[in-house]
Amino acid sequence: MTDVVLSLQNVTAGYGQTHILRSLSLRIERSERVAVIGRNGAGKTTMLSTVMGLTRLHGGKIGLGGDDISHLAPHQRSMRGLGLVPQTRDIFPSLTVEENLTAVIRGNASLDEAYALFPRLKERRRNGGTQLSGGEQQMLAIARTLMTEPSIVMLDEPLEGLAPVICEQLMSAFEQLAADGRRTVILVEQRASAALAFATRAIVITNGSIVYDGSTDALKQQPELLERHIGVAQT
Amino acid sequence: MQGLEVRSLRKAFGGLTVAEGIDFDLPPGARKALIGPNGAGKTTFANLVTGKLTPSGGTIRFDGADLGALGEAARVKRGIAKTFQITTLFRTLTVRENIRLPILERLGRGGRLFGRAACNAAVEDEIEMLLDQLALISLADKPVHSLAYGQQRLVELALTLALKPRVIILDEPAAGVPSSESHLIVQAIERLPGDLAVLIIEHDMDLVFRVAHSIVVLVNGRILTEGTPDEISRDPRVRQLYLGGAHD
Amino acid sequence: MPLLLNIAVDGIAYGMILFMISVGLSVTMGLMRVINLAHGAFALIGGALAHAFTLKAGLGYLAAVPLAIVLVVLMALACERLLFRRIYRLGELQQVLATIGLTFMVIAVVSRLLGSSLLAIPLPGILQQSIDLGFRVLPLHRLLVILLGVAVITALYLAIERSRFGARLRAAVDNRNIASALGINTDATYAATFCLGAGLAALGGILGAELLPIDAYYPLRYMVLFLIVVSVGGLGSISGSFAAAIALGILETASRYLITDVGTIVFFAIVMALLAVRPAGLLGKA
Amino acid sequence: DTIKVGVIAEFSGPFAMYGKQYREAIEAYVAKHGKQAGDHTIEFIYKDVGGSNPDVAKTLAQELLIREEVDYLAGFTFTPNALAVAPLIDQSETPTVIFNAATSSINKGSPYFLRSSYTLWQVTAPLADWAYDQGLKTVVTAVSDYGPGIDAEKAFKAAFEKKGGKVIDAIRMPVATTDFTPFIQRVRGQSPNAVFAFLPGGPPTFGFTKTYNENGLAAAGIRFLGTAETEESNLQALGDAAIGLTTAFHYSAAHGSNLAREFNETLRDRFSGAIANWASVGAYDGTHLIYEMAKAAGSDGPKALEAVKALKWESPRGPLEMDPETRTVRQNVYIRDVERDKDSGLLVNREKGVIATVGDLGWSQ
Amino acid sequence: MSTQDLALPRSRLRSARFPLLPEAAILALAVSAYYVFPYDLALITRFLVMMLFVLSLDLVLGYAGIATLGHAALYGTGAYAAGLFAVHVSGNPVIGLAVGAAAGGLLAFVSGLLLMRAHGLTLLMLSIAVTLICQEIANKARDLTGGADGLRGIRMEPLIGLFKFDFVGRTGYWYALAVLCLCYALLKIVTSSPLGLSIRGIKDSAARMVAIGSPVYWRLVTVYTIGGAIAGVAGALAAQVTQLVSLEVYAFNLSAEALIMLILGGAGRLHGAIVGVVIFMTVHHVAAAVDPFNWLFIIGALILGIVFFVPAGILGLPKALTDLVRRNHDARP
Ligand SMILES: Nc1ncnc2c1ncn2[C@@H]1O[C@H](COP(=O)(O)OP(=O)(O)OP(=O)(O)O)[C@@H](O)[C@H]1O
Ligand SMILES: Nc1ncnc2c1ncn2[C@@H]1O[C@H](COP(=O)(O)OP(=O)(O)OP(=O)(O)O)[C@@H](O)[C@H]1O
Ligand SMILES: [Mg+2]
Ligand SMILES: [Mg+2]
Repeated sequence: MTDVVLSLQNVTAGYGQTHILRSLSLRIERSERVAVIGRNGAGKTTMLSTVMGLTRLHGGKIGLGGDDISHLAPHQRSMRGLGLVPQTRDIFPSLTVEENLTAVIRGNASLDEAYALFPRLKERRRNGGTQLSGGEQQMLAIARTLMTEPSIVMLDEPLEGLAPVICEQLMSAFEQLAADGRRTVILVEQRASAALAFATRAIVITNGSIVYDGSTDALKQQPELLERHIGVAQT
Repeated sequence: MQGLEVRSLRKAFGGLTVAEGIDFDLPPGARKALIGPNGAGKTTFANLVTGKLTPSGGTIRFDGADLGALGEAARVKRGIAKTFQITTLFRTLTVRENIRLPILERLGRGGRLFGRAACNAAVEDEIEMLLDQLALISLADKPVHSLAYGQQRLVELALTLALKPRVIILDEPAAGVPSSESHLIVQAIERLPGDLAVLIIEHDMDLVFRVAHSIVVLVNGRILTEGTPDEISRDPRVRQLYLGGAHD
Repeated sequence: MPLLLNIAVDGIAYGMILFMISVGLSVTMGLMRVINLAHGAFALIGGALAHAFTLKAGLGYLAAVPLAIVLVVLMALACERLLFRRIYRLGELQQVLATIGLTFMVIAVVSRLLGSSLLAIPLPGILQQSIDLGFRVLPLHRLLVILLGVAVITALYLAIERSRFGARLRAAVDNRNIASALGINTDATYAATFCLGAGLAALGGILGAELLPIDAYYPLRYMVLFLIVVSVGGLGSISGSFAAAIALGILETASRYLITDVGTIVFFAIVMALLAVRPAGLLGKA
Repeated sequence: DTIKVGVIAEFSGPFAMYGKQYREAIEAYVAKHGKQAGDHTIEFIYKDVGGSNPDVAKTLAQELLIREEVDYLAGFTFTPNALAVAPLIDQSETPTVIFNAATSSINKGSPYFLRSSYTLWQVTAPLADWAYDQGLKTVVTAVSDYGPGIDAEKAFKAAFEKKGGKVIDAIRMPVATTDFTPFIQRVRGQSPNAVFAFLPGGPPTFGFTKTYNENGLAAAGIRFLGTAETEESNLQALGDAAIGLTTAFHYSAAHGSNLAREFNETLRDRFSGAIANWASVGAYDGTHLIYEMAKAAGSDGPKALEAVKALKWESPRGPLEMDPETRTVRQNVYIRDVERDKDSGLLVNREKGVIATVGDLGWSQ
Repeated sequence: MSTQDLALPRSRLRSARFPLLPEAAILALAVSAYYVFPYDLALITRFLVMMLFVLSLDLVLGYAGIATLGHAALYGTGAYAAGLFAVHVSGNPVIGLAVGAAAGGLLAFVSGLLLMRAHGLTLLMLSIAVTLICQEIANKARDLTGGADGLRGIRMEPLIGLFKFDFVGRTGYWYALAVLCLCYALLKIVTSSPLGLSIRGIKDSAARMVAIGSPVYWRLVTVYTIGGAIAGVAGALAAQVTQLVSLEVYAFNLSAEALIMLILGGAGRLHGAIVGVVIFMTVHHVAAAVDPFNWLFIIGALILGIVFFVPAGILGLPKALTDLVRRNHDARP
């Protein structure tokens, strides 16, 4: 018996009347490191926001640790341990950096953790949320989600806009989080190289469907597959 | 010297200084990149050049003329344009209409009261060309708000290219664009007229190394160093502050 | 000198009444960012209930007023669940329309039930008296409004601008989806804040009734007045509304004392100038 | 045959009270005198203008005249509404009875206007005379800064100063005033014998009288003089603050005649909660005029006008007489004080004096 | 705030095939109204005037996104200008209209210089303040405007020397319809012109418009001035047809009702303004005639219903219906 923490069963979802995800099924186990890759507009963001409850579910079921959460509101899902770092960052503009963190903080999380991960944020903590630089906003978005102590962290292109050295630090921080079994990490990333270096399992989405689900290493061995689905050959 | 000349530029937000003594040249035909840690002041620098922010000190000249007194729109008319780090588009208009706007504006027709906006063959041809370049044809008649983020990034670039500027500042043009499509951006940049000055701000080093002939490193509002991609990637200070272990 | 003193005393007293009648709007519109033109409707319901309780049911003022406010809060809760929950998500213009529509319906119901003439809320004997300030008299009722106004602003400042609830509310207003994804129960936060706004509207309507008497058309008649206070104060800032109310109270009073003839024009010209210089209002966040 | 009367009034909006009162008064009249006027059956058609909306008033008049083919028009609370129909009634020769609008010059707009209410000069000038005779020698006027208010100010000042009194200050209060304290303080500072006030009904009157009271003007010996401020439909809402206010007006619901009592009773019997005030009596007497015109001339406008131009009759407000020149009724003006009635516990305008038959003193201004 | 998906590819196609279909239909209805309701010409003329007014608001608010609650200032100023012109200078209606347009445009230009720097609530407030100041000036200038009694003495000469303004309102009706058509055509041209596109751009993102070198502020002032001129024409038309101007032309209600009508029909498309006026005023007229005491309730309920069920305005109804049908269709497994 494996320890499935998140499962999607025939999930169909989209905006308004259009379906973006088509009957998508997926099971993710505890402390897995999963990379989700796919072309622009493939539906990666839509998948994460459907899991979080932000996109309308047209059909199918979403399970979290054995419970059906398909009909729960986003904040209830968050309370059960789901955490999302949105692609568009969505810093709360009328809150300062520190308020962005304290407004959502719960459990044993502390500001110090966030500031240890991103010292830059500490320097800027009295700034308004939108007075930050692009990269600082990205840091804040990540730190903010960590303040909710999620057991499953879903990161939507978290490396975007971050300096390479920070990316490295971040990835190793996430590796640690997953390694000690506290977190399951789902990473959506455009830079296939970075994503595949981090993850143990890869999922490739094309046109709202999963076309590859397996180990990262196997995918790395098959450049023609990568070429076909995301149009880039690993070099 | 012609082109963009920045001398001892300074900017402070309250007590926080984000630009200090910046001297910077961008002659016609230059392909420069501006890199640096998060919060170093890169976007701020771009905003000072485009006139979105007013400097606390120093001068910015373009082709010998001081830009100090000019507003944002006036600088665009002189030929200085930038893309937005955080996508800023006309969300309810279609992709085509989005691109039509800057072209009309560039031709000085934007304020015309008579004649249909969509009926000028030359303008429409130009739109078609841009759409084609950025592989946006199939999305041309969709309202922009229904596009995926990465697609919006391409439209973002298209809007600025449509202005046919003489100096173009690209603020993280590839952010959110998958590596599979970043070649579109590289190609678009390569296809720009040779006398156009390009300044690219980007954290994707692959892209930077492919496009830039010279790289300026900004740290804490000051220029740390400037050099060819080779020199920069070997510079130990840059590696420690910015690049980290990759890009050996 | 007595003139200046008069202006100060009357200006502050009037400003405090302005604050009390518009603070509820400052909560719903300023903090929640709903263009809530139905603010006056809740004030009207509060006033109409207080009127009915005191004059028709014979309750005392001190019993009738809290009862009326509680009823308004309950009504607001129902209204929030049924209507406003959907109104928040609409565009600004649709919000204008929906809340005006609601206001129309409230007006129609009140004028059907209670007629379109003034709905008096008689004050208890003590509050009808005046106290002697030495150089002039001041109605006791205004003193009460001043004290309550100070209490309200202090409580709100602590509860909203300085507390975690306030931060969560502002986060929810900035981006509901994301706030919710981060574990903030936005529905409950909104409902609580909305009810607070409606309760304050009722309180302000009743207390302000000595100057702005309640009648069925109250919400439309004074809509502009409420809007002026909130916009001059700046959206999102309760202390801004407070400052604006006092400033406007003094400004209007001064113009009445000093330049009666062109007072209105000068008053609005100054409001315009102020908004031109500070488009986000006195203390507004841009 | 049937004679149709179009009534243009407010049945919705903040002034819906007026329409309701006109209608009740008309129905009370019909209840007493029947639907027949001579050989004719009178039929009323009501149209809602919703307030001071001249373009709507004109549209409604057009509709009434063309489609409904009415023979008489009536109603009109606001001056612009009446003025807007002047060209129409001229062309169609339709006698039009104004139930309320009180600007003297309306009747100059068309010879077909008749007014069953009053004019501002008619009640204000007698008040000034009376005040002087009471020994009030100095007065401050405080009026709302709009047409009627300024008319009232002029009328009071002219009459009062002619007598030898002195208006020591004339305050014009902006229409949008909500806090009257500054004006009341200004009055107080000048210690006149009395303050003459003119305010539109509803909130301003409420605010002004409250403030007058709270700031102790009465105690300081400054009397309140007014006209319509204490009218019956808002009187109870003013509360104790109204007690002791003195006004001069042509109608009080507490008028002592049998006709007045009967009028009150009819109204109260037919409509629960109905309050008789000057608008009701204006409509009641206006209906009488229409009946008399119909009786005498059917639908012949000019002839009808001729028939009533010097009509005299007894109304619930006292004796009335049409003035052929001004086409406004000549009537008694009463000086009243507000008191709490011992029997009913309600506030009433108790008549203290009469100034006999006054015509429209504003006509020649 | 949420943005409605206004542009439907399919309706775009349809209107491409028959570019002026809605307009032709509306015009046919307007002309037939003359024959169907011969006794209500005065009423229909008021509809037409209101349509013109709401159209001007559509340009300003629906297209350019200038949220104003002070549009009555422009209407009222046009009305007083045309009225005073008729009283003191000449009763020529066409010149009167031009005077109204000039006055409305001038006020819009002057006040626009300040207003167009603001947005959101501040803009709403400023626009209301302008109206209140105009109203107070008109009230104060009693000798000129007649104050609360209204400006009287407006007498119109026959239209182009031929058609007398008659008792029944026939001339008034055709006159108003012609003016409306002309202004509509003008607006049609303006909204599809480059300026029209750029104001839609400004509505979407003023920041980006600046960044493509557009003089946003002056564009807005231009559009506001055009809107003001048309609102001025509407006011002038009202003054000429009613032959009386009262202070109510500056009423807050007028601005608010125009806004309601516009959103009711669907802001951002010209025929939306027309449809909104027809619906609101018809409901108002009928409800007020049937049950004046409760008409406000009916209007309120109508507004709420529209906002909730067809947020894009009445013209969004077909889409809302098809969506509903499709959703039901979807629901079946
Ligand atoms: N709000 C929206 N309304 C309508 N369609 C949308 C919306 N957001 C996204 N889409 C559409 O859904 C599809 C999937 O979008 P999604 O954002 O999930 O892609 P993605 O894989 O995250 O792409 P990217 O790598 O660019 O972020 C796209 O075709 C896009 O056009
Ligand atoms: N309006 C502002 N007020 C105060 N501080 C600001 C403001 N705008 C930017 N800053 C600060 O100035 C610094 C420089 O910001 P800038 O956006 O220029 O960084 P950047 O180099 O572009 O970084 P990134 O690579 O993350 O985009 C940041 O630390 C930011 O917090
Ligand atoms: Mg995405
Ligand atoms: Mg940046």
